[in-house]
Amino acid sequence: MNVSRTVKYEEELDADFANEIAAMPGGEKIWDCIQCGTCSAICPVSVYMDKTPRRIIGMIRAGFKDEVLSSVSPWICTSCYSCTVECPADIKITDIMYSIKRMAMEQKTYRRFVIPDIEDEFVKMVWKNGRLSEAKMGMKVARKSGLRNLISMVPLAWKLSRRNRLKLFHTERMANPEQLRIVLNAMQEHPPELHVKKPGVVPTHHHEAVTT
Amino acid sequence: MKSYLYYPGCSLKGMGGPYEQSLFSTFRKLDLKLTEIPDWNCCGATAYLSVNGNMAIALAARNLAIAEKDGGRDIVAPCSGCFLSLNKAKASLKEYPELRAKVVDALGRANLQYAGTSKVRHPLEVLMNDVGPEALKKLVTKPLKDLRVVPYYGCAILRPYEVLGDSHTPTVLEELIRITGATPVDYPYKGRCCGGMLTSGVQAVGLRLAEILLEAAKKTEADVIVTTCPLCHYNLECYQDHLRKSTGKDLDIPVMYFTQMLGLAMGLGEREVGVDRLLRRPMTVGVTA
Amino acid sequence: MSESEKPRIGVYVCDCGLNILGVVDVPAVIQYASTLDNVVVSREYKYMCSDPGQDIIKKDIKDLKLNRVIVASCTPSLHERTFRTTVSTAGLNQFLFHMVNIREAVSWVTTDKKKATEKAKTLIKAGVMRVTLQEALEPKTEPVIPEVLVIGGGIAGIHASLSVASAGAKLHLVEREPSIGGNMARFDKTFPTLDCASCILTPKMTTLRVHPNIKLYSYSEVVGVEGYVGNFEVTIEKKPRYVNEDLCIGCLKCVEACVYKDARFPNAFDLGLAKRKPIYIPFPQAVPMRVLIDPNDCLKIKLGKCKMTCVESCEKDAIDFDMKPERLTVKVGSIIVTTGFKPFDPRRKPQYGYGVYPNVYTALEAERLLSPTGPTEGTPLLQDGTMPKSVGIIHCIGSRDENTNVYCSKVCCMYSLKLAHLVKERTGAEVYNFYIDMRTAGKGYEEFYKKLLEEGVKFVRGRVAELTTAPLSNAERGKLILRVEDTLAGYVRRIPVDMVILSVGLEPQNDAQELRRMLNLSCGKDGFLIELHPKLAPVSTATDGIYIAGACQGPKDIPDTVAQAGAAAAEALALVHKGMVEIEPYAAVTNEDLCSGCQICVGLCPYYAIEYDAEKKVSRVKDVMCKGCGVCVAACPSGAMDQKHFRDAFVTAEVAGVI
Amino acid sequence: MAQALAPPVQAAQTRTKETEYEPKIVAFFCNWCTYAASDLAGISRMKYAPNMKIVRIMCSGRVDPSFVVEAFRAGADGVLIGGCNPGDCHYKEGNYKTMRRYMLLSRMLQDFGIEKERLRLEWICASCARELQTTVDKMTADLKRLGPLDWKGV
Repeated sequence: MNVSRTVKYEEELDADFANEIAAMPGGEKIWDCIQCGTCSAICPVSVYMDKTPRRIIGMIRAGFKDEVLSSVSPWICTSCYSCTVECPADIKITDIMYSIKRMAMEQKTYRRFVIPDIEDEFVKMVWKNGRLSEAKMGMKVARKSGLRNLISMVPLAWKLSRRNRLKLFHTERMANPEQLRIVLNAMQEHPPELHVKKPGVVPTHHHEAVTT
Repeated sequence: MKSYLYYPGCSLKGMGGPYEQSLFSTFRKLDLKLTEIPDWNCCGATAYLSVNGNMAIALAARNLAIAEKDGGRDIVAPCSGCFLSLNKAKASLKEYPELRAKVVDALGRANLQYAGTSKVRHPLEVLMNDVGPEALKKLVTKPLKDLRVVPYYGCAILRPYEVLGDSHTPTVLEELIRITGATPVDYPYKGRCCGGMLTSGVQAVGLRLAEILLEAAKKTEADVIVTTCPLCHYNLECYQDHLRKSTGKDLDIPVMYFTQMLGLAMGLGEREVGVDRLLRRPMTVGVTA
Repeated sequence: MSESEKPRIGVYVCDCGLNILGVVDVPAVIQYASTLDNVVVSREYKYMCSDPGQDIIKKDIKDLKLNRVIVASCTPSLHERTFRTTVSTAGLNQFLFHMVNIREAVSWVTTDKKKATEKAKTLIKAGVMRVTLQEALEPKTEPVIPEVLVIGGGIAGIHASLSVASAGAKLHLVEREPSIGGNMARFDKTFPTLDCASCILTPKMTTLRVHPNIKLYSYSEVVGVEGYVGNFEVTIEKKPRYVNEDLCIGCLKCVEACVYKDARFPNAFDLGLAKRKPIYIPFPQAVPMRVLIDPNDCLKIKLGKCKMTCVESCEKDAIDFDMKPERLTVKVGSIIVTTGFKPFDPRRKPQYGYGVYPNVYTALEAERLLSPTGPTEGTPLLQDGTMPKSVGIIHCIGSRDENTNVYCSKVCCMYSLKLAHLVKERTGAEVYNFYIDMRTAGKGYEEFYKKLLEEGVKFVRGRVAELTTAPLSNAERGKLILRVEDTLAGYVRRIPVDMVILSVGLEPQNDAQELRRMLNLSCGKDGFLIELHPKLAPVSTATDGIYIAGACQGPKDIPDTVAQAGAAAAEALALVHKGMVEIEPYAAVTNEDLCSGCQICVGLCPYYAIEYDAEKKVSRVKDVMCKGCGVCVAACPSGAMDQKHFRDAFVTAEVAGVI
Repeated sequence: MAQALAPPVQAAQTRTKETEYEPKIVAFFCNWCTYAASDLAGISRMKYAPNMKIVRIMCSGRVDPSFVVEAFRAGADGVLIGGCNPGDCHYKEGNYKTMRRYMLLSRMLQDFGIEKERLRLEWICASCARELQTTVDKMTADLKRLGPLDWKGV
């Protein structure tokens, strides 16, 4: 059988990771965490996360950068802000989840699955039309999440379009999206994330496989 | 006649059509004017924040800046998601001067100024505060007698800004339900997440959340769930068939917008408030025009 | 005398180990000081306050004929007294000394070493300029009234009172409730020894009752305090009991006889969990064992008509429906404040369903449920009268929380363990403790924790996020479900229980602020009273002659409370024993030649210490009554007023110096 | 945010060059509240601008307007008066008298062309170390903006 030894050596941790997160909006109080787990317990989806929010915060403070940036937890987060409201240390956990997602996107370290792709599509669409066309978006999502899913959605799509709630061939767009693009382009001149320092090199995983 | 700026957001132009329809008709009935913000853009939702924080804020801020041009009227944002994004942008620009400087500069390129003066409000709160329970009661001509209603707030109008008071114990929706003559049931999940984007992202998870909410709603033996947000409405209403197949449970229950409920109680016809566009018509709503 | 000669100043700069030296370039400062006018010598030493440090000063005063001394070290509130004694033992008047604060005001608050050094130099320069002008003064001495007032009759007040009284001093104890005993009287057992609270408290209470040196004012409140150390005048208001305390013998016949055949009004002592009649005693071991009537419940007092069976039943006819509040004043030399705490109100944390679900209790309520004299005679029962099969105890309610109180209430971990033990012992229920960190620092405390671990009480490290009644499994039906992350197992858990006990934190009393104002004390951000110095003067306050002990100073368990009460008693006794106090001679003085007799000062003085001499047409300060605030001095239009040790000239010299 | 903002304040301090103009602030602190607050700031190791130098008096009510005028004449760029919160005065009501005097004085000084930012009255309680820190840093920053006060007196 295969057993594997997992160990983290100090030099593999990124001591600055916590400061990077702390420098982003909402992360200011990350050092105040008392690891009480209220966030994980109130979170409606923590039970589906690979690492609970409390553990994410703990790992950030310890410098487990690559583990955190490759975790699916932030992508499962539905931004319901329960953790943020309940946190006794007043830590804006939802915002920290956003920060992690942005860093992961930027450094392409996120786990490849449908949600990041959706977010990406969403941004592209808004960039193009200034607004979102639910039908088109829905189609893209359904396609990404597999043929079976696509088919399973057909009856619903039909019902909704009959009630004129799903405009299959209509594109929701601004009169002149370039007005918006002027603003967005101006923003692009700035680094994508406020105050964030240059992200360090992503360290590699360290599992030693032992076969017995 | 009180008058507001109206920020529809993408959903009310699509899936949330009935919401917009009922919002318009009820506000007309209440003699409240809604002026759509000229050439508004997407609020950025949660997706944009996950990709580029600064741009997401700028995106929302552009709408606020256009609204400010109009001078002083409050913005009504019916979609809870938009309501949150716009308020979040306001808060962030207040809290982070550096970000504010960048955004103000960016907006400047499009000849827009941002001062952070405009107020972003949700119609539920507008109805209860600006019109007020008394005035609303007077206009209820067809009380929805013995209609049992699940009050479902969702997340975004409760958290994190707690505009409706303590997010654990909101009561305004129940109050509105009573005003319409209906009975609010005791519902443990009134502020719990509906699944948000997960119903399309990781459907297994998203549907489970919806299932929990629907099952609890069925237990209360209510006739209908009332929502305040197009995404909640979609997640709760549209996956009932899926859930029946996957769980074998009967979770069928009509879901409607609070504006539809109020409209009906004020004597508007089902078509005027778009009840006919729901997947399941709340049967005991005995009025048809 | 030597002071009148040309000033010869010695400047002594303290390194305070590295506290000052680490930031301020002390050698440079001495070098600079030596160049200042009238400075004869300037020295550095690592601990100026130590004996060798003080000896250096004494020696110089003698050898170099110093007639002025500057010590630049910590804040005057810490060591001004020390060094004043130093110089006076060397034969120099203590008011020819001045202290410059270069620690709290410089080295500890400045990052830039250069700037810190500059600031230190400037402050010393100013000090030298000031001390040059200072003049010899004699401190005022006043007799101390050999009596002590204790406010609050909880365990702290009881212990302090007994200590003071048994040392022979007369003591006045004021308690606002009808009985002394405070919260400790509500407990069944005390941690970690599990000895019965009333068994150790009641004897103290009765001893106090009969003690010849103690006058107990129960059901009374302090409504006014005037005066100063050694000489306070205190106004006490006795609330009407409607039963004459001196006549009543506590036979309780009246209670028996009351027209209300059964008890139907919530009993405050049992926190409303048990009922009483309109005429009642707060609890069986009450001291004084005297009945009282609640005017809001008594028919006679409320409606004016009642058979008054109580009156008939009383042989001593002690009942008096026309009783009114009385005020009386006592004169004491010092005051000990032991007003205790109030438990956090869990309604401020709605997610725990207190007040919504009947089987959710606060820890203090649980204490009553566990008390043999309590509503359930010591066995905690559910509302339906059955025994709980599972009980959840949630720690840190309202504590360690940015939304409520940020501080740790210190006692909750231990009392939660105690409650867990008792609940398991009495009901055999499965008991869960939900904690963030287990804090069991104290003699025998960790051992107690270990004992509970072995008893099979369950511990879950995690803060319960919500209490819900919505089941997701059959086992959860009809239960209170606690949702928590088991942070050790790394899993979110849902734990169904029958009863929940909320370990609420300790907060200042509602009227702590009024009390603070009345006594001229200060409170911290958390609202608890502040001691003069956290380490060196833990029971003293900024107001001389007023001492604090127990939970009014901060969350505290019984051992710490009793220890503090003893300390406060010792402080008070020291005053009594000394018989007199030295008062800073900072009084205002009138230069009668300059006084225009406008009497502006007379109106301004809050202590009526200035009298107008009609025939001489001048205002004169009554030295004894003047507290030395200097308000009149600043107001005097003709510059006739001045303040000893804070003369205009001294202050302006210092001002010129710091610029 | 206070917490998040604190570090930059320190940073600003360490960054200041020798050459930069350093305003002189004379502070009259009452012995019972504001001086106690400054002690607490010390004990809590809170860093603040070294420009403020404390002159300790028993009560803010002792602050004779002439002290303030004297300070400005002698070359102070700012004067800070610190007393107990209204109702908390150790001498019953000294601080109320200070307040009335301050209003008059501040108006008078403005007539002499001394900006109102240069004379501040603050109620800072014994436990208000954080407030003390922010007040001093804010005032120092304001005065740096205003530049030196060159006042020859009345």
